[in-house]
Amino acid sequence: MKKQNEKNKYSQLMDIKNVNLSFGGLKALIDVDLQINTGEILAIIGPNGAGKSSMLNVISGIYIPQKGIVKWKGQIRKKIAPHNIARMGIARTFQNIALFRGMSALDNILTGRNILMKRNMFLEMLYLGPSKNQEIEHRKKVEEIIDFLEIQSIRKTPVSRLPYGLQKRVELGRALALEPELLLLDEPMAGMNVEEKEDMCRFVLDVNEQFGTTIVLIEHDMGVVMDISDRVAVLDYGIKIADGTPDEVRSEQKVIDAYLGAG
Amino acid sequence: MIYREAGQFKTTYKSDQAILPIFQDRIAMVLMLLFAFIIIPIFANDYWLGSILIPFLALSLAALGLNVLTGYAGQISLGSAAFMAVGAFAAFNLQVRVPEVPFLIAFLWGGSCSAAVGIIFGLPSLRIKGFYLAVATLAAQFFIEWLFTHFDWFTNYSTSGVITAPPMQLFGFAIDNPLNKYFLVLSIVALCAFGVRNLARSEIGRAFMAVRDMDIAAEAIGINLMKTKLLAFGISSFLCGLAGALWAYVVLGTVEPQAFDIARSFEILFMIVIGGLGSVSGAFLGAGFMILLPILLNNIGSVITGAAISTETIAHIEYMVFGAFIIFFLIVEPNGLARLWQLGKEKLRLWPFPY
Amino acid sequence: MTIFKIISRTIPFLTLFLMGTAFAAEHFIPVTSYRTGPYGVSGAPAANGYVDYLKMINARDGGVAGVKLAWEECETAYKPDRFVECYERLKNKGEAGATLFQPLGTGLTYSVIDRVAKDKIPLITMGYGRTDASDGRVFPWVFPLMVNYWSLSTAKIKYIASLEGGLDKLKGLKIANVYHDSAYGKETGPVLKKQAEMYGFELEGFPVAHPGLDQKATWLNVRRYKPDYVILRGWGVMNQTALKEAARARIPASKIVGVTWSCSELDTIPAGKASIGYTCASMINPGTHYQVFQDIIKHVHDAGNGTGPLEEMHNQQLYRVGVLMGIMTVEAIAKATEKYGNKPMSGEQVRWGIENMNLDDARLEKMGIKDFIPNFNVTCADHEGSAPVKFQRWNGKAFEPASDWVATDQNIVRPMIEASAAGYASEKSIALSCN
Amino acid sequence: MDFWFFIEVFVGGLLSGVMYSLVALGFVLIFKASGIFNFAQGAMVLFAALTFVRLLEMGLPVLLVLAITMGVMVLLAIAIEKVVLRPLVNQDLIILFMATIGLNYFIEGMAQLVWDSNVHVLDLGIDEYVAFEIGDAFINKFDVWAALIAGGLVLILSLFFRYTVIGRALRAVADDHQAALSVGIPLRTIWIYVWTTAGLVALVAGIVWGSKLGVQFAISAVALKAIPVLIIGGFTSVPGAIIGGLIVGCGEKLAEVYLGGFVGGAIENWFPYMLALIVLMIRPEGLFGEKIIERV
Repeated sequence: MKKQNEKNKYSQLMDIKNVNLSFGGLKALIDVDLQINTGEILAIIGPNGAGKSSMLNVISGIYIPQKGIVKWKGQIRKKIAPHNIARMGIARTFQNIALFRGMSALDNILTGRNILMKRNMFLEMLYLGPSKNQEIEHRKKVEEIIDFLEIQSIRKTPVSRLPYGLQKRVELGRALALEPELLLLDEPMAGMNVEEKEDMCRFVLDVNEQFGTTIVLIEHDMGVVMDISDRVAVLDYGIKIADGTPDEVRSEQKVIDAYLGAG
Repeated sequence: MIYREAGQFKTTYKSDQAILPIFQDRIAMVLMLLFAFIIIPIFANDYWLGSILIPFLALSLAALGLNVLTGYAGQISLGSAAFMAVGAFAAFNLQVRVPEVPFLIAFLWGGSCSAAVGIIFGLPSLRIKGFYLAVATLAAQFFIEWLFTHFDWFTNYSTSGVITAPPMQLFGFAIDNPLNKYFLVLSIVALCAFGVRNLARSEIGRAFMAVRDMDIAAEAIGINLMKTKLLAFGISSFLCGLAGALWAYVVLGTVEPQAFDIARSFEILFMIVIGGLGSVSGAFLGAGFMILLPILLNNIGSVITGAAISTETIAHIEYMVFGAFIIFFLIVEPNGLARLWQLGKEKLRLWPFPY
Repeated sequence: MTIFKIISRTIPFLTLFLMGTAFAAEHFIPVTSYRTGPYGVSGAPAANGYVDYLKMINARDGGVAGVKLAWEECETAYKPDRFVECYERLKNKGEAGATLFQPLGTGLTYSVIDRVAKDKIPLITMGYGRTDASDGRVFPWVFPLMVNYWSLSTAKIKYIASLEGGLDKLKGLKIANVYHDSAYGKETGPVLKKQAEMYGFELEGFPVAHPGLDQKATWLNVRRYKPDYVILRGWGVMNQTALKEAARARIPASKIVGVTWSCSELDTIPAGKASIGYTCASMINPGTHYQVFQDIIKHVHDAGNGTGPLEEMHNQQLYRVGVLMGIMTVEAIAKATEKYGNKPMSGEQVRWGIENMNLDDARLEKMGIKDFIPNFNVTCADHEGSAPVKFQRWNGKAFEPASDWVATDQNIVRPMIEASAAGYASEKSIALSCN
Repeated sequence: MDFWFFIEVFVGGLLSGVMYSLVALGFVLIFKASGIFNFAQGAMVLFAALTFVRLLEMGLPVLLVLAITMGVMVLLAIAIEKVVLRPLVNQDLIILFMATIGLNYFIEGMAQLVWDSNVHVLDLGIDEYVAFEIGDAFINKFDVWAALIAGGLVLILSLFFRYTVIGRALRAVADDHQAALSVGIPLRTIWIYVWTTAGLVALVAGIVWGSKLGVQFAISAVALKAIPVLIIGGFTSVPGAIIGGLIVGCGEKLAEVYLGGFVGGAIENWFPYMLALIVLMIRPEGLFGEKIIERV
């Protein structure tokens, strides 16, 4: 998993040029430019309805902008089927937890490995040879993630029984299982108490360091954002009003207005 | 004390990934198989084998099939009986047209045809969800029933539209009495159950459950919804088709399209829900419930008919009791008998020191 | 929880049933019926008639030849699998095993044809069942007594001819065959076609989708066809709906001829005045003025242990058909005892009884059913006996005879049966034989 | 002739379509308010009709009978809420659906146990065999009556939903359970109301179908005719049930008469479902159903 740093030979993982996105009449994004540099932690902030989630969906490729281009590793990205996004190396977590409620924490994370597995129906039915081996070998990988996220104790518990914070952690684990180059976190700390947030921050930073994963996150908690992110982009009513290091952004007048305006 | 995993440390992931990680469960399974394969054949009479156990197993297989689709992959189907019909008639026709074909091949052929049909009628599932999807399968149900009643070719032009299964030969060994019929069905069903169980705990199974639980997230981690759903339809219909072939060949020996009517489809759906969605044992428990209870009630009925109560009254009371039982079980344990069994085990695990 | 009370009360019986009971010296008669489900309406009166007759025989004659009749009822819900279960459960009961089965359903019959041959238990299927089983050389254990589907069909055409004034008058007639779209409904197709060719009338089939709750489309089609006569081959709720829709399509009921299973008050009464003048074929003569019914009233209902309400006897054709079933069962046993002595009869012995039944007028007189059914007799080769058919007309209150006993046309039917049976024989490699 | 014949088929289709709508309405009510697909609706139709006709046979005046039967249906609704729904409150919908299956068996058994399983004639005093003649087409009077009844029922229901407190409450629940609760509408009473309404609709359907087929077990099968109607109309729309019914009725009759011949007829059982399927492929939530929105 460490090897990833070498894989990322592009300084810019993603380059988004004056993207426009609108639903019917409603303009969600207006002429937004955004670069995602390899290995950084980029936070996208902004008041409610600023178009943060839309931006995330543009990045992940679920939404195709009406105007503008999205470059992934230097090439212009065409329309892709949702299930191929992950194969491109982009993983994500969801704002309101989207775990597989019927399964244990372990299985949730294992499912994340599915795209890395070979499908052979008959061998799987007999649980033989390659199929069996791949199960075991991927289980090893998953255990690494479990150790990394410190959730050994809840391996076998059905996720629906887990507390909120842990569910978020499992979901992160599932995303990590994909070994992504780009990890999108949609409000990873929403509704967490202080120490849960601290844990989560730690994990985000560790992921970034240990696996060299590039991370884009949406977050409301300014404190968190300013602490962990290398770069912050601020959206307001679909327009990018600021982009820079936390300190630069903090001092940006537009940003202050936007936030004061918002509440 | 008897049922404890304490002290059984899994030293390898291999052992932890085993089909039955807990020692006692393995023992129980072995005992159950022994019971099914040895004890029952020794003690059960032809009545029990022929008219209770064999139908029970055949329908369990159908329920297992539906459970793959509905329980694991979360796609509701009301066409299981139709897929059974396809299996039965396909197997029959193959043997009629090409008599040399051994019946096991015919069974597989039946299953495969059923799988193909299932995939076709599964296509709408890519766009339609939930109860709305049930309609697609209902369409299959009525259309296929109509097809087989209506076009004599399928019944090989038998005047009455009833097909009679040709005798079964396995390596020149005739399968004609309840006992070896029982062995045949039991082996097939056990094999399928084993296959489904493995499938459920490996990559495909997880893909199914992911689609069932949260299809958006499943897509986000790279699971192809279309392929997965269609695969589920295929496997499920295959098992249903196989069950249909068994029903025609082994259970009744003769079958008419009406034997696979909408009522049967519902019956199978009820089995898995009462037994437990998304569990192999659930299919068996549910089938047991749906098949044995009415017969049991009828036996009880026929015994107390002698008393003042009229046969007709009894017949209606049977209906009511049956319905009441379903509701009762749902209230006691909404997740089905299988879950009830699990809870029992958890209790047992703590026993005798619950705290 | 009364349910549990019932259960607990019956556990001992149940264990008995599982262990297998000790039997008294009785003729054991399994009564398989369907009282629930969409067809329960028809199943219940038939079963009641059957059981009432058996009760009457026990009460009046103390059983057959001094040996009491014992029976057990089993609910089939008109489903083959349930019937097979009943069959397997009951076939070995009684000191000598089951005497004979009457499945009361065609699909049900098929599901046990191989089994009865193995278990040596005769199967009586009156007015339904497997048609080509009339060939006793191939189906020694199956008895489609009196009339099978095909024979009945020939009688129907004869009846229509008689209305028109002779078989030659059939030429150029248009006959619509409105049938239940199922195995049962389609069965008379071939024989009707053959007759159409023979007599030169025009024939058109109109299937009705099961269960036939709404048949507007079908009858509009029939109306467009402008038939001179309509053959109604329905079952269950389809019949009365058909009669109503026919009336709406301005097709007079007098032009509609039904089959045995479209020939009950259940079909005519709900259709109200739409069914007045409707005629249908039946194995029996209408009315309850025959001795046998008086006896049932006297010995069963007056004694207060009638199975169903007494009115059924008068306003349920199917009750009377049920009595007919009882009559055949008992007569078969009686005949068998003549040969094998006064002890519980086994299936094998009863089979001989059926094959040697000789229902001549004297015998019918003695049984108190003179003219209730025609006289006919079965032979080893002919398991049907091809009894003539009575056509009944619904006058708005009751069925009344619409014809004399109309003979069936075996010249048409018999060859078809033998051909079909021969096919089965070769398929199952059965040697034709008459022991 | 053939033009008029077409008219007759067409109108006949519309009219029998309305008959299906009558049954479909019962499903819609319950699904709209609680998201439950009530499998027992057919049984409820049977039970209501049997109760009605048997009381009538006892020689009671019609209105009294009607009142009593309504009362019975209310009691049934209350019983169902107490015994079945309450213990299963906030379970998955699939579980509640299953409960209604159990309910179905129970009611079917009960209906025939309390009353009986014979066929009962139910005469509404409408002569079934009088028809208005338009050109060469017969439009049956009875069917027109049935249509009028159904139409009236829909009108009443929509008014009920729009203008009465209970009606608004039901709508509120339909839109959002939490919201409904927060404005102080107890879910339980709501359920009782819903099931009562469904019960009364079942009664009307039972009376109309009963007088058409005679009251007997088989009328519980009309439920199957209602399902494609629901699909096309959408599970949650009262007018949808009617439109759906018309489409299904028309479609199947025209198909049977004009296409049936080519494939050997009796296609009425599956054709509506194929029709529904086509509709679904175009609009997965049915013509009038609420759009299924999925947020990422």
